[in-house]
Amino acid sequence: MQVNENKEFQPLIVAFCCNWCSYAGADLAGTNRLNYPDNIKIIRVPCSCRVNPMFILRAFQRGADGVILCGCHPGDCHYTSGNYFTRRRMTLLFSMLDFLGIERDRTRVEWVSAAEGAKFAATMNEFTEAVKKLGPNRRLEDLRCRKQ
Amino acid sequence: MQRIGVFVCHCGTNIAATVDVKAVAEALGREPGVIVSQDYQYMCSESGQNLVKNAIKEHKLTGVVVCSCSPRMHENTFRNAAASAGLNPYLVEIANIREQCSWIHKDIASATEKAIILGKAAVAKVHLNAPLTAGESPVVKRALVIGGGIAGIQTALDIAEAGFDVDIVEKKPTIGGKMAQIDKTFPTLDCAACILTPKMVEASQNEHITIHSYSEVADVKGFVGNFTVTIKKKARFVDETKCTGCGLCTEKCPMKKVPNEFNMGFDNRSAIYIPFAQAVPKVATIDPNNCMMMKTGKCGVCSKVCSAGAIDYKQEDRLIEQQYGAIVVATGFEPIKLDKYDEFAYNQCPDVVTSLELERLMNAAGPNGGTLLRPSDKTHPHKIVFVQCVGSRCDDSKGKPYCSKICCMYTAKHAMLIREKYPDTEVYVFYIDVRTPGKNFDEFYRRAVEQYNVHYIKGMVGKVTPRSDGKIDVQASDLLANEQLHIDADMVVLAAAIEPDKTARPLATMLTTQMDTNDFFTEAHPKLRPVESATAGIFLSGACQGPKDIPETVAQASAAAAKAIVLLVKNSITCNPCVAHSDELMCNGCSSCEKVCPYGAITYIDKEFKMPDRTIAVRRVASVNPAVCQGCGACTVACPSGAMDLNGFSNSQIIAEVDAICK
Amino acid sequence: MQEAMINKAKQLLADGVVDRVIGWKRGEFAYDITPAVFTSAEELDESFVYDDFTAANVSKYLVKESRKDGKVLAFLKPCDTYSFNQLVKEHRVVRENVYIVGIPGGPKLDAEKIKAKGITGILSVKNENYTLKIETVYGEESMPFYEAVLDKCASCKSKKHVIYDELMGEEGDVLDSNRFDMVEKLENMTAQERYDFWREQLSKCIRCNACRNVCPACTCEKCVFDNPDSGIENKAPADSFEENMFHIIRAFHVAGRCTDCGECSRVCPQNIPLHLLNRKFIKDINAFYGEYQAGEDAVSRAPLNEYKQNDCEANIVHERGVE
Amino acid sequence: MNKNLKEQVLRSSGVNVLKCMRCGKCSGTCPSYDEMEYHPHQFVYMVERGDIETLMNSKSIYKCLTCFACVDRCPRNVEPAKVVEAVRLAAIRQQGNNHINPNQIPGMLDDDMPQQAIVTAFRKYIK
Repeated sequence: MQVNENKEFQPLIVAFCCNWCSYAGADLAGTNRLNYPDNIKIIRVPCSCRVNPMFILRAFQRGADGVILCGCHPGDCHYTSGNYFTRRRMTLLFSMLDFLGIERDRTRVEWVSAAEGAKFAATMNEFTEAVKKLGPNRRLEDLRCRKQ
Repeated sequence: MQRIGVFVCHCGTNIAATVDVKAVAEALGREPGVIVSQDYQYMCSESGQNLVKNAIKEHKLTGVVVCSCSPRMHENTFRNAAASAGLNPYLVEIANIREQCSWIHKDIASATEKAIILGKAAVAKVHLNAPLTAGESPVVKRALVIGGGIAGIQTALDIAEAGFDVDIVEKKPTIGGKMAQIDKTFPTLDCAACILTPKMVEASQNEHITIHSYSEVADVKGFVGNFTVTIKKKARFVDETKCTGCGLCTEKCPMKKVPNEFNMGFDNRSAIYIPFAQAVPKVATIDPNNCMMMKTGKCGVCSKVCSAGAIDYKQEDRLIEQQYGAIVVATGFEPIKLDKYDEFAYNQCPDVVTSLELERLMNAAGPNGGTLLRPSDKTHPHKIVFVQCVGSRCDDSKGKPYCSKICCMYTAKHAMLIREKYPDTEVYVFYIDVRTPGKNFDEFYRRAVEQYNVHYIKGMVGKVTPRSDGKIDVQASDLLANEQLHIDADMVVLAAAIEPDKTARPLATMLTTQMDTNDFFTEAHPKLRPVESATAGIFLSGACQGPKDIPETVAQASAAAAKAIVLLVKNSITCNPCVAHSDELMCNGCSSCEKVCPYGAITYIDKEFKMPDRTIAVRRVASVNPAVCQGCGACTVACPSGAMDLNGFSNSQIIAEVDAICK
Repeated sequence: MQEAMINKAKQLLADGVVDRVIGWKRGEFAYDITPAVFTSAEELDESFVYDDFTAANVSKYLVKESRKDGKVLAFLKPCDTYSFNQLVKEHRVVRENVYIVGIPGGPKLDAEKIKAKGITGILSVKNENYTLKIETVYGEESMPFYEAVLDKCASCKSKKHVIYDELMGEEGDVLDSNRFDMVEKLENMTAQERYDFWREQLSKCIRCNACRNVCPACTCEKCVFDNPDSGIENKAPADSFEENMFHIIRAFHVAGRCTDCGECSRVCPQNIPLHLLNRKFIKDINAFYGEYQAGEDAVSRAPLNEYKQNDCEANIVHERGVE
Repeated sequence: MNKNLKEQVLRSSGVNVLKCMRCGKCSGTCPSYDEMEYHPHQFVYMVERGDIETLMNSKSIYKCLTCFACVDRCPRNVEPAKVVEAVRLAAIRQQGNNHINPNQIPGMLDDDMPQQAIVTAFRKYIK
């Protein structure tokens, strides 16, 4: 995304949502007409544990400025334990990205249930603001993918 | 070459008011591989679906993208439409431009731009979609019921009545469970034995039911429709097929000082015993820990008196293996141990008893032949104090956080029965709340108060002190009178909390089913699937799922039976095709995927591979059972080599979506 | 030690206990010691080497060797036994086909550190009372022994063998090492400083794949970076992203499985401290999920294949340390 | 109702009075029950309602033996004794003096007094 002097920086954010809770939560936000920025683009996955760190890096490579991963609340996973594995994997991955000096606010995990449309919208608003503050992703981008 | 059709829905004005649907259709029409791109008022309508179907036929489409509402709403609609037009249903993708676009954005330009991006992601994904076929797996027409209490018996009877074979596995020598120990049942006060024992007999005589008493489940393998269960038949040292249940051995057995579990230890039984008169199967069992013959090799009286020649001191535990299509868990409950409640003096004073013990003390078949006597001195108690919620509703380490649900009612029952039979006995009930939500339950409780003059006192007993004169000092608060009471009681009855049977947790591990922190089995959905576990083919019956009274248990038992029958009537079950699969050439056989699979769907086989140098190498590789896999994808990330992938949500598909979104 | 090991190997070969021996032999230079397989007493006498430069961990070679017919003798240093045990856990080696003789470990020497002192043309070294006597083509030189020790040995975590059939020499203990000091130092830098540090380091990467090829945890039949279908196939880094990605993914793939043997950094021709990435994961795992040492046993679950209901949330990363 | 006082009591006691399920077991178990105008369960409830001043002005706060029977037996882990203690502290802080003077204590001792009461008495003075 481009920073334009007279136009506010608009980050590109990829949101991975599990089919059973968070994707349904996003649907509920829609049903209730709860606004959140169009910067958010949702990718549906069966469970948050389907999200490979590779996908997150790929998103950053291709120009995403933030990646958020949403799943069922711990204990509520449709597949019983998927989000527990997600939690460990993402904790370690985010810690590693932080260790490499990548801004920690570019990544996030949130638990959003199918009933939490309001939380989904609020989370997305908040996350978009946080990423906006950071500006464009420069530390983990692939120069060849930078948009002109 | 892909031939993809894009269909953009207006959803009336739901989408069209905020998203320029024409522009979306036009933009997506320019995407590679898209040969037709249309918009329509209502895609999900009959004519909308026909539009899709006709386009599939006319343009020989290889993939369909519908830009419409959430896939959770109409994915199946469009998949079915595609299937009816001859396109594999899994070649359909939905771009959610309503819930996740038009409904949340106001600006037409940016909403349209986003809708196009979402559409492009779906097009990119559908390029990589593979036709999937739902597999089928056969169903073994036999059910296993674990637990032979009223829940297990009812479930087994119902399944048998539908014409399927059922096996009951019961760890005790007889079926009947806790209900067999109960005297009367609320709210009708009919005798438990009178309504239970006919069912026990019915179960034993039903040609479809096999009872494995004194047996345990040792191992469970397999999956819905095809479980292989190993049952351990514990040695009872009596040949079940020969024993007639005459009981002569139990009379002649010289070892008669064994505490009788059935009567809660209030009297004794012999080392060879039949738990109670109506036991099913009515077969004697030798308790090897107390049998002289087993311990010292000297005795053999039972063997001598048994005319059927059924005694076999050399009998050993036996393992039998059986296939089942469905498993119903009915492991029931136990009252909690009260060791941690010193204030109630349960371990100190024999006249402080639990409610289940009181059942036996009052039972006509109990130790006192139905006369209520104090266990300590066998005198008639004139003042009895009941304490509610002992260990229930606790937030501490001693008790359970839940309400045990049945105590309010059985205490009212006990109080009423005592007042009925012994009008000279005063009965006090200390309660926190009286919870009677059930048909005729509150009326029952009110009868105890109004008709039988049971003293219900709102407050809790703080301390129970046995006195040297044989009385028991009960110190309690009366919250409504705002005073502290001291009652000289003759007996104290504690309504101990109930907890799941100790065998439940190891069983849950074997069955790969979920449990909550209290060890109750978790239902697949608390409202809509209350008798199924989250693991397909495993159903829940009775108190193993949560505290329940008899009517509720029976209702759930029949519901679980119905669910099991629904499964058993099928010859085969259709599996979700969106399952994981492993690329054997890349698999390391490292077991990471197996460790994270919640369903035990992954096993390993040693497979021969022809190597480039023409040698043959044997490698351990993962193999996914598509009937068991539910498609979560946990294994795909655990796999370091990327050998494991998920149908419908493959690595390349998700990456294509990421790329399309980030373009 | 070398003599005793050759005798042990000869005897086991003669007794028919093993058919082959995996050990080391000398390359072109004195300090150039590489793993090698020996099948006869003559070969052993001729070229079997075990000296202060013998640092290479042979356990990874057993992935292939243990699948061949017959039994192979492997001499494993304490750190190597952890790697081997981890491979046993992951079913990557056939335990029955390996006869393990545990041998005392390092500290081993780093030829680069000797060269850095301006000492070249090394012919042989001798440790005399912790002074290193170095014979070179230009004459004898000396330097303090500990200044020439490999980094991975300087922060040795254990002198204990976790798996073996037979031990030579004394058994040691698990040590209190200072191995996380550098990770901690980096953690306490600002994000910009960390970024600059790693950019400087990782930009040196020439993707020779030495780290991957030597790593006993990297034994995939096919590496995702070599697989065109994986979505991240990458032969050589074109820019900073690809330099980062390779090392992040590689470290993540071995997270919870890396025994911290330090081979990756030892073999890196560009001297990138790659082991710090692995140690970061180990340190985090220890802090978040309890102490865990990969390879310590062959049964426990790897931390990433396990969970607790009350595990910390991912935002713990946001809450601690330096922004 | 004095909101600040309630907050002070809640904070200094560390007790969540909303956990109380009103079973009265604390009062059922209390050995000082008859001495007290307000009983342990009432302390919990009145603090919940914010009626702290009434409690502070009652002698009840000095009748609690701090024997912790209520704390031990409360099924909900509410810890009523800590509430009593907190109210008493609030009273002392406000008045700036003690219920009795430490010098008076030796004269008040008698053989029947439980040791616990003596220890407790000392706990009730600011150092």
